[in-house]
Amino acid sequence: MEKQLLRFYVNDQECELFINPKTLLVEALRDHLGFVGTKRGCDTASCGVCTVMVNGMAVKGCSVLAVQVNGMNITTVEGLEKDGKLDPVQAAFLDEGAYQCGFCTSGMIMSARAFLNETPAPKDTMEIRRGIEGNLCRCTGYNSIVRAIDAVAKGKYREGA
Amino acid sequence: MSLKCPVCGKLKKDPVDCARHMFGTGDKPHKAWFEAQGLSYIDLLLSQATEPGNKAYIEVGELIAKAQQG
Amino acid sequence: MIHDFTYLRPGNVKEALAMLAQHRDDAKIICGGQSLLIIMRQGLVVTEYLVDIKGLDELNCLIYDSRAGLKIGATTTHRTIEKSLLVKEKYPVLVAMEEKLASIQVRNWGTIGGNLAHADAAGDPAPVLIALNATVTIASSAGGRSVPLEEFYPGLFETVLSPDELVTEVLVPPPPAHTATAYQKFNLLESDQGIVAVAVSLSVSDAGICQDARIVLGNAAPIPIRAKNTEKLLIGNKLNEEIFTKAGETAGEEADPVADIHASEDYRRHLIAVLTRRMTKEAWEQACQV
Amino acid sequence: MTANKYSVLNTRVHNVDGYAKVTGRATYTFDVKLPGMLYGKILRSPHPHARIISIDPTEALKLPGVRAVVTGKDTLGVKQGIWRRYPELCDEQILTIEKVRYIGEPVAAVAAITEEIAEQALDLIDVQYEVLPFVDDPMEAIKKEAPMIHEGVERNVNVTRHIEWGDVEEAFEEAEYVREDWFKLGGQAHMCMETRATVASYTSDKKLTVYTSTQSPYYHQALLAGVLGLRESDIRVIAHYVGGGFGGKFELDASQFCASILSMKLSKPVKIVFTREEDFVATKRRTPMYYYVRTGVKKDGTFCAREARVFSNGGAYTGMGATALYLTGFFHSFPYKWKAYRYDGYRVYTNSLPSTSMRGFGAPQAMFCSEQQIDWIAADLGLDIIEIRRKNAHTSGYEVPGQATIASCGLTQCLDKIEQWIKDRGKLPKNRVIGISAAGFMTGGIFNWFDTPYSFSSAVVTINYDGVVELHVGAQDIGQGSNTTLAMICAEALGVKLENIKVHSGDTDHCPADLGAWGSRQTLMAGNATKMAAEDAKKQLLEFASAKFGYNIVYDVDIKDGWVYNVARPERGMHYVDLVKEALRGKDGQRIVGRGHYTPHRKGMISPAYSYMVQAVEAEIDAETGKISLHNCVTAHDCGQPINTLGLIGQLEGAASMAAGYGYLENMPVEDGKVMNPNLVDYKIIRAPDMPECEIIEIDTYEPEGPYGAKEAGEGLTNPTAAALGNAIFHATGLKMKQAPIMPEMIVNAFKEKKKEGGTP
Repeated sequence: MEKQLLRFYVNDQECELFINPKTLLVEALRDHLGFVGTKRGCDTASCGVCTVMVNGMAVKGCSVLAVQVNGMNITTVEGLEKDGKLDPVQAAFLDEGAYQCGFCTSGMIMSARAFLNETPAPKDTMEIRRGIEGNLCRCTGYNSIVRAIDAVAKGKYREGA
Repeated sequence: MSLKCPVCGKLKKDPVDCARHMFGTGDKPHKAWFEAQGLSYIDLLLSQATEPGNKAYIEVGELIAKAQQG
Repeated sequence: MIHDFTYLRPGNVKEALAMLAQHRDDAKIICGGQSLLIIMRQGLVVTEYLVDIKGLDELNCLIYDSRAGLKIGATTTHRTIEKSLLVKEKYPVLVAMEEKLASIQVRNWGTIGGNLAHADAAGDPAPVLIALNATVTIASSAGGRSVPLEEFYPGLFETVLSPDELVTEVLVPPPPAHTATAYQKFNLLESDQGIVAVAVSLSVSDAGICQDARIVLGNAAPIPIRAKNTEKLLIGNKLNEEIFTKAGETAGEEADPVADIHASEDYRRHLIAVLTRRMTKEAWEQACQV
Repeated sequence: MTANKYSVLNTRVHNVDGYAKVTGRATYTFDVKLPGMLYGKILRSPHPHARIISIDPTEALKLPGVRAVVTGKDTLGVKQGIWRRYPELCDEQILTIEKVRYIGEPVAAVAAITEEIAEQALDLIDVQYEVLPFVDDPMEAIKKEAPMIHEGVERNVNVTRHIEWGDVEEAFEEAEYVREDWFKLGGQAHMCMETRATVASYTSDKKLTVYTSTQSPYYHQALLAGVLGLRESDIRVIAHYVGGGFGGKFELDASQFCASILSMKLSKPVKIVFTREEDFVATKRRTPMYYYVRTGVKKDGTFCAREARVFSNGGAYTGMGATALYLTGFFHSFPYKWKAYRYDGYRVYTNSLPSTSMRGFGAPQAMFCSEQQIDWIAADLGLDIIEIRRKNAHTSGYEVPGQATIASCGLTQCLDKIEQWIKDRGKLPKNRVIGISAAGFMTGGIFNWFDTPYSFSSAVVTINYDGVVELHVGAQDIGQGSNTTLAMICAEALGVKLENIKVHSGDTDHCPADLGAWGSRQTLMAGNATKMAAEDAKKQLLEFASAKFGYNIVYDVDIKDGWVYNVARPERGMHYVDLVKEALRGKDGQRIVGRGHYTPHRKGMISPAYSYMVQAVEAEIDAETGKISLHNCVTAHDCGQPINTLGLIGQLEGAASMAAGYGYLENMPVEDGKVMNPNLVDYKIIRAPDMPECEIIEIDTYEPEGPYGAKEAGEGLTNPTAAALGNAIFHATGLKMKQAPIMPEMIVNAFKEKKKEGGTP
């Protein structure tokens, strides 16, 4: 095993790590860089609580080697709030009570954000549901989450709305 | 015919009720009463549980009633 | 717990092939790693070298040519296929299949080459691509070859790849006229792996006769299998409800499923019969329209 | 719905911990990292039943980075359990010494400088077992020839529970129709998103700090004190954020015990986090049961008598299973009036993972049997499914003989609303059908098997100079939103805005004892304690206000929305904050402190109050494949006065998702004592696309025992869904599904059976 130099951007901040190549992206973020908002909940890429955005795409941080994102832009839940202002998805989650224990919330919000970036106007709530199918939530039954994403899609949180 | 639990003295409305109480309590003194009568608490309990009807309760109830009449 | 390995990142295909040639059995290839990392974590795969081809952009492509058909580079992600207007127009079944493959996160990072090389009998793309008569292009430092996907899997979790070989692309021939392909998996949850899956591709002659049929059963045997008896039943006939039912029954008989906690062998046969009937009908009705 | 008479209650608010959760700032035990922290891993039994001959850690200790290996012999060997009043039911040594009784039972634990080294060390511990015959089914385990799992426990019968009222035999004789059925109910995993996790930090001054994912910090403080030989108050349990509980996190678990033992040995912090697989195979689960039900009714649908027998698969240890055994029998009578009722429950030890409490606490199993059988009876007698329920429904003031008094009950209104919803739904799309189920549930348990000397719930309200209120509660927020609910109650009672309330919970050093979050107890019990504390503080403030205002003493003074005023002349008054400032001066600078507590008295055997609900599930059944999909799940629900509007909806929708899972997805097959699907690929949790819309119809009632009339919501609704789904299948196909979860293969097989019998499917 030879350690690898990894340089990437996390929430617009340049980071450099010299790490064992088997380190998973979620481990690099949590254990090496302290972004513990991203969680882990399984070993089978099933639960989605480790979801982060890599170059704007939602991926599961437990299924990507950290060295594979060399040079890329990572966004974690900590990077969504800008200038003390919540991202519309975060605001909508608050307003709709779209979280309970909160353990899935970071990953869920990242999936929701990535989904809305790609699909600003989902055709129906089923499309929203498919957008978050990779994220398990044991508390809410998803419906409040769907309502929150729907509210953002419908423009409730648009600047000046 | 009301009668008393031979172990703790609790008043019960009839022999079957009294037997149910004894099985249901099932603590050491109540279990010991069964053994003292030469009965197996657990065998009777499970025959009551797994066989239709109320056979074990009736059997034990009769025994208690007889003892108290005598 | 993933065992330690030495990480190799080739800059191009040639370098990748050289690394494989050098390390042979001591090396494994990672692309999206959506399946590989899970089994590495379980300790089922231990490797000295891990060759990462995820970044090989020369294999990240979707090209359609009306004569050659569709070329999908091995590092093309599922999501790219799913979102491709080209694919949607020419092979709508591929898009439909991709939309229900695992989750968006997995489709964003996972690649078609990685999926096919993982050789999971419950994988979605293989049955559909076999029904579409796809071939895989394989490269090694010694040269290259092309293998029909149907012959790519000798056994459970096995491929015909030798240690120095790499899947570089999947070639899907242009769809013949009056042909339609339908795919469905049976699962308890929307995007779950299929308990069984059936892909049916039918071609109809101008006279309204079934000219060609390719029926592929997924998770119905250790590898995706063609239901050849069922195909024979269809070819040369004008299809109707009776034949659809018979096709289902035949497919159920020629499947070779095993029981697991999700379904007994009998139930799997039953599901294959139902899905084959339904997909044959669907493909037939579509093929008659195009 | 009537206009809201409250300022804070029943309004839409952001949960008090919402900001932390949506920004990723909420730190769970999983995220705790202390300086010098070591990582622990647990070696588990591969055998369902075996005697431990020897454990040799020599090779493991040689591995660089390994700091310690502990086995049962390094512990006090205390057999512990949560039923502390009953020593014979305290049967579990978390690091077992002599025998292992299920696959996954802890036998040793390692601490090392990394998690990876700790895991490698496990393979180096040499354990010699003498493998014993095992039994993993309760009906086998009660047989004479079955192996004995616990010494002296004959036929493996762990606990029996009996409930009876009325003359059952006589009532059956009166019945004009009797039907009996056997059912089989599966287990279910709690599957909290945060697996069991603990960071234990022991220091040589004999103090132990334990960060852990718990539903009850107080229980864990007390249970750890018992097994570690420490004073309760020298153990500080901290649980600021907990990633779900659902009934699975209030018994002592191996992460808590082993991390503590290792930390005591090393005087270093030790962290143990269960893998998802460990969380599946080596925690506890919803209790699997065999259920026999015999019911007698009049031809007009009047319920006469019911007799039920249950054999529950207890697994290797008692846990909370004894309570589940009692509650399933009690709730099997719900929510109907039976002239006579008899329940005999037998909990049987087996060599499989232990079973315990899980959201619904025995009632989902009971309702699956009861509510389906009622539909079958209605069909046989040609009766309407709503009418037969309405005829026998609990009503306010009803007494469940010898068990409970129902003070408030909106069941009839629930039935009316669901009847109306079904009518309004009109003709259903193809292959769709509606099934219904009624249910009721408790609002906190009265039982004190834990033998706590403290009040069941306590709260302290402290008012600072600037009017900000520090609310200290022992209640535990595990995501159900208790901190928000209690803050709302506090704000309402004090007459101030929610923003003025800071809630402190999840820390035994700073919060009063409370039994914690289980059995739907917090809104009512901690709510009453909070209300009492707030009212105590308010009374002190109003004493100053009255003195200051100098009004005629016949006038009432009150606080609402931060305004302190004469009730007869609301415009006369002063701001709350100004009053607080003056009051503090009057108290020689002391802050105002209010105290509150709650323990139920004279409220029967079970609970102070009961919620009621009726649910309609609209399902699509593919008769050929057996595939089920859910399209609507509508609930008419009586939880008394709603407190936290959004939280209530979230709890009900969440309950429906878990209950639907129990109905048709979440299977836990055990073969040779081994859980066959211990991962999230093979264990199916409902996902967003599969989740139906859940309309909630609130029924207004007032519960005299609850704070502001509130009672349970969120646990009870795990009870009806599986039964409603079973009923939907029955009405669609005529099939009687007697096994939960209802898997598609069962439907297909049931059709085949029926065909064989010559019936028309």
